[in-house]
Amino acid sequence: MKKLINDPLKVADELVEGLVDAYNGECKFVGSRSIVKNDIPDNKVALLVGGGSGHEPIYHGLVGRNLADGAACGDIFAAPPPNIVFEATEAVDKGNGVLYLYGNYAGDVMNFDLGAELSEDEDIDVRTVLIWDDVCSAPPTEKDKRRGIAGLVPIVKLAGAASQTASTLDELEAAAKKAVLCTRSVGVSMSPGSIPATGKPTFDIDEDKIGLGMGIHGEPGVAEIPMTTADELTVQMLDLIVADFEKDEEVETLKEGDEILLFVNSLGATTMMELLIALRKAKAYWTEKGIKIYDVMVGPLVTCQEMSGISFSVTRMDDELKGYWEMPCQSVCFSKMEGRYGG
Amino acid sequence: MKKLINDPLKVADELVEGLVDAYNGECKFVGSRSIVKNDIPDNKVALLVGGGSGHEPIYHGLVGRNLADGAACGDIFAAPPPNIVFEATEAVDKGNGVLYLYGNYAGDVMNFDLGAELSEDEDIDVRTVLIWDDVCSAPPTEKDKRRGIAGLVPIVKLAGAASQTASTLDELEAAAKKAVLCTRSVGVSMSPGSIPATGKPTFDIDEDKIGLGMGIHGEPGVAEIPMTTADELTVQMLDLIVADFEKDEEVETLKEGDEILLFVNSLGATTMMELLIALRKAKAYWTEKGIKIYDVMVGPLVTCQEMSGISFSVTRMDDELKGYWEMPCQSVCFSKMEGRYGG
Amino acid sequence: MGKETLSINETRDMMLAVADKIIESEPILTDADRALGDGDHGVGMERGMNAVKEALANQEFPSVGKVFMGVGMAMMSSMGGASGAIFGTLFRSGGKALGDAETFDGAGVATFFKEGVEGVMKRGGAKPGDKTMVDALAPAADKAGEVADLPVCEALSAVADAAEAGKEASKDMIATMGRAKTLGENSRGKADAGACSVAIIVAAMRDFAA
Amino acid sequence: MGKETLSINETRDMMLAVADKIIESEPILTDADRALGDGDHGVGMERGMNAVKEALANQEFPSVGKVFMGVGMAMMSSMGGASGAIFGTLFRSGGKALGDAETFDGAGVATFFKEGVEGVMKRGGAKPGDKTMVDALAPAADKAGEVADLPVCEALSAVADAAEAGKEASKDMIATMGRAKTLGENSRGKADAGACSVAIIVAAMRDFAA
Ligand SMILES: Nc1ncnc2c1ncn2[C@@H]1O[C@H](COP(=O)(O)OP(=O)(O)O)[C@@H](O)[C@H]1O
Ligand SMILES: Nc1ncnc2c1ncn2[C@@H]1O[C@H](COP(=O)(O)OP(=O)(O)O)[C@@H](O)[C@H]1O
Ligand SMILES: [Mg+2]
Ligand SMILES: [Mg+2]
Ligand SMILES: [Mg+2]
Ligand SMILES: [Mg+2]
Repeated sequence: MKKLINDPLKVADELVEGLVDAYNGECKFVGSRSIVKNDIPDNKVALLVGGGSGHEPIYHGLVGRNLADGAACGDIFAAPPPNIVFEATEAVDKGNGVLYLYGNYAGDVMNFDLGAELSEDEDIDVRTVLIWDDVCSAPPTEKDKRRGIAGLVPIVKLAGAASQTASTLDELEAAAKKAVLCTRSVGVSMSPGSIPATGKPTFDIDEDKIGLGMGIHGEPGVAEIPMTTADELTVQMLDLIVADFEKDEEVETLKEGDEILLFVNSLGATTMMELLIALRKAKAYWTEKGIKIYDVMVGPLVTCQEMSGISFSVTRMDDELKGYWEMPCQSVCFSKMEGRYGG
Repeated sequence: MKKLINDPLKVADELVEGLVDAYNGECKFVGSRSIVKNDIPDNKVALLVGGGSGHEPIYHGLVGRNLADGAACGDIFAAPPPNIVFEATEAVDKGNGVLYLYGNYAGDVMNFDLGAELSEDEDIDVRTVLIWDDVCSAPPTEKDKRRGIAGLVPIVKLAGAASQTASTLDELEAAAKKAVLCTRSVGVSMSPGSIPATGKPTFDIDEDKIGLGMGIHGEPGVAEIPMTTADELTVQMLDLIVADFEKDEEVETLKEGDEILLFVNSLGATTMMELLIALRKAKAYWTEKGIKIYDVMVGPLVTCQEMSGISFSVTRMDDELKGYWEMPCQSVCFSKMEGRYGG
Repeated sequence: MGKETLSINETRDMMLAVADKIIESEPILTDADRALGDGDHGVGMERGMNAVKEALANQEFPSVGKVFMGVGMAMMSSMGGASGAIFGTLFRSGGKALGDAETFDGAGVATFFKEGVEGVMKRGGAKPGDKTMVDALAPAADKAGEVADLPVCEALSAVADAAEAGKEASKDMIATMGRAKTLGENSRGKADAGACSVAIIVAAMRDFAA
Repeated sequence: MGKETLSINETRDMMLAVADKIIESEPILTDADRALGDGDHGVGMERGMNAVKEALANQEFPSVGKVFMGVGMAMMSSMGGASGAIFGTLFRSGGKALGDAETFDGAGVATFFKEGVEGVMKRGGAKPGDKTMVDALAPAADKAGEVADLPVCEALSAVADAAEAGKEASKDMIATMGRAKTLGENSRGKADAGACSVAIIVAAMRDFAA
């Protein structure tokens, strides 16, 4: 693996510096390794995201207009330490509290919780909503064991919009929880990414196998299946999402007439060509079920270096979420004009 | 290489179908393999892009709001045949002519020229502006031999905005020519992509070498250099851009106080992490020269399957181009809100 | 005994035989392009010739020229890329020059190749010596001019020899156009893929008329 | 003759010795985590302990507890990830429980490990048997409770043996937490990386006090 880097031990610091440069004055570097918007209005209920680096453009690429106010950035594939969470919290807080919205990984939960304790010591009101969209990581009765994967992009987009109008932390928390509850993802992986510091692959998988339901670092899913066609795999993956809405007693089954936001993500090496071919099948799949695609996102937004793999995320939309969606937004991760495609 | 596809000989058709699905009603599939917007206003001066498939999200991902009106899509890495160019031309023409804006490759020029002949036979007014931003493919005195690489994204963005207000084909042609003249790129590659139909790599390069100035399919550049750091490589690449502005008698030398649009592109496998690290150095480079970064684009927009490599594109901005830039736009390739970062 | 002239339908059947021959030769063309180019010339020509078969089979044409123009159109629109334009132009330009002739004779062979190579050079800008299909096509056209008075079978036989010789001569050239120019001096020693196609096409025409 | 109690500065120097020992053991920890995890535990602990050295060297502390809390804070903020939080919590919780004591004795050892392991289990949710560092830490804490009346040198010696035995026992366990749970039955046979760290830390404490 030829990587264009300088010092393998400094990649996380340097990439966050570069990210701040990409924002060209709209964001600043804060504390040890956080990125925070410059123009957060007084009294805004703040939205903070974060997690390990190396998955660019997430998580820190989700800071932006009508998106997150800041991000606490960890080292490669490692949760940000509590002081970084605290420094980011202090910087985004405008007196009306801070919502932490991040993927459910043990390391992240421990460090964000510690960061929350430090922040509360400074009288900052902090609330946490965990993202656990990966339906293959635990059954619907054990959602607290589920991982956060690509669904965090639409969820943060929706919460970012909600944070523009929310007048209390309670309100923003409720909106974010709704976005989480309505979003489900399934991912697969076909080959590993590598850790810049060691150059070593993050996991092993046979040349002719696909890890169905595998997480974004190679965590196990529901099965290892033989390499197959884009169309067959798409159906298998979407069936798992449909089944989860069915089995989960907290949400209604997906049914004819429902509207969904569809996100097709690449884990890195899987090309846009492949995403679009899979998207084509997904469109046919939902159309056949009478489920309407409200809007579409596609691209390599949640990655793990040069890992190959794809995920589908589905968010069931209602009027509240549609309102959040239609707001324009702008970031290195995801930008859009007002409205939606075909709308 | 595990690729998520169905039939290797149908990837181009299927991916354009998927692209149309991604636009969710905003665009339609036209003729043999074109994508065209549904709502092109009567009398709009139309903008048509196109080229070989396999470089997703370009070229066809540049169709969208305030961007191109349509794209003629070739097979993988092959120019679209004349009938596809003609079908796209007929579909985007609203009675006020069509500007062809595409990368300067022999196959594309031949086929678009043939398509133009077919279109003119049907009394459609067609004009062509070639994109030749790759400064490493020929000296400034032989620009007609230069290739089009990643610079085509900002160029099409600017021309797409210009096409919203242009009242004649002449006007749009002039704006596009200006965008081309102001845009220069340098790319490198470190490892090849593969052709889906054969699974074969598109070129060979030593494990410890970088192809400096290499084109997006592996066409030769100015030198093969040893693998180096992101910072050193960034300086070498930007020096080539600066030198080109200097040597080219058609444009002024880049000087203190100038404002540039900076685009850092990945050819596919090179990660956002690496792009951001290089961007960090690029920002320092331009700042030291007193050249102001007007706005920034970063991401894998001009790719060649899982090829690894990076390119920098620089567009010198003036008031006219700034006006075009600040317009919002929306497509699978590149979206933005009104304005600019830090603006 | 070879044919004096070809009728419209015979011309069509000749091109169907050419198509089969090219399809059969796909591995040869693939290997040639893999050595010097990107390896897709074989599948490209195969796709083009399958389209030719679809466009020609059981079709009636008003003139010999229209048969060739149909071949050109089918190749151009199914192949795409540089070679679709180049080979499409060869057959379209050559066919167009034949006007509404209802037979294909030695003079027709001369006209077809002369206008064909001119169209190709105008379209693609390649000159003889650039190591492209022009290096098989140009000598073929020159020879066709010399043998315009012969029966079509004899004319095509002479032209096929010239194309074959041109293809062989391309081995010694250094590529200056297209992908192979990457290789510079290393492109020497192997024949150009498009020149191989031209030699195979003309040989199949000769075999049909013989 | 081993030490009866440790002063604040001796406690600080003991932790500097621990830091050196962990840095020296980086390859062992890397190998352990490579076998069962993602291979970064060695460099993570090394980074943490370098931060500890920076935080402690030539510093004066008002209490023994503050020394340990400084260690915890340095690890927590430099390491990140699960293990930064876990090891940081061990030293912060253990140190906090020592109040403003100015010497570290057998009772202090007992308090430190008891509160330390409780903090870790509360923070990370791991129980003994999950094949984590808790499997070295919990037996260490139990033993520390039993030997609270002994001089610090003897107490730490007994606790180090217990940590070592706990680490060894972790070899037979199946991972249920963290990355290694991927391996299921295959995680048997190797010791947990974090448990190795605990054993090394306590052994270095013993060696200093001896
Ligand atoms: N400008 C040109 N003029 C004449 N022939 C050309 C030209 N460019 C390419 N060719 C021919 O096309 C052949 C390559 O065809 P093919 O492999 O199908 O297309 P590509 O080069 O796009 O992969 C070359 O071997 C050469 O004979
Ligand atoms: N929830 C937890 N409770 C206790 N110890 C844990 C927990 N999670 C991880 N560990 C410990 O951390 C060690 C791994 O540390 P390290 O490799 O540095 O972190 P990571 O697992 O994030 O790569 C494991 O060997 C285990 O002992
Ligand atoms: Mg070729
Ligand atoms: Mg080709
Ligand atoms: Mg580890
Ligand atoms: Mg780790």
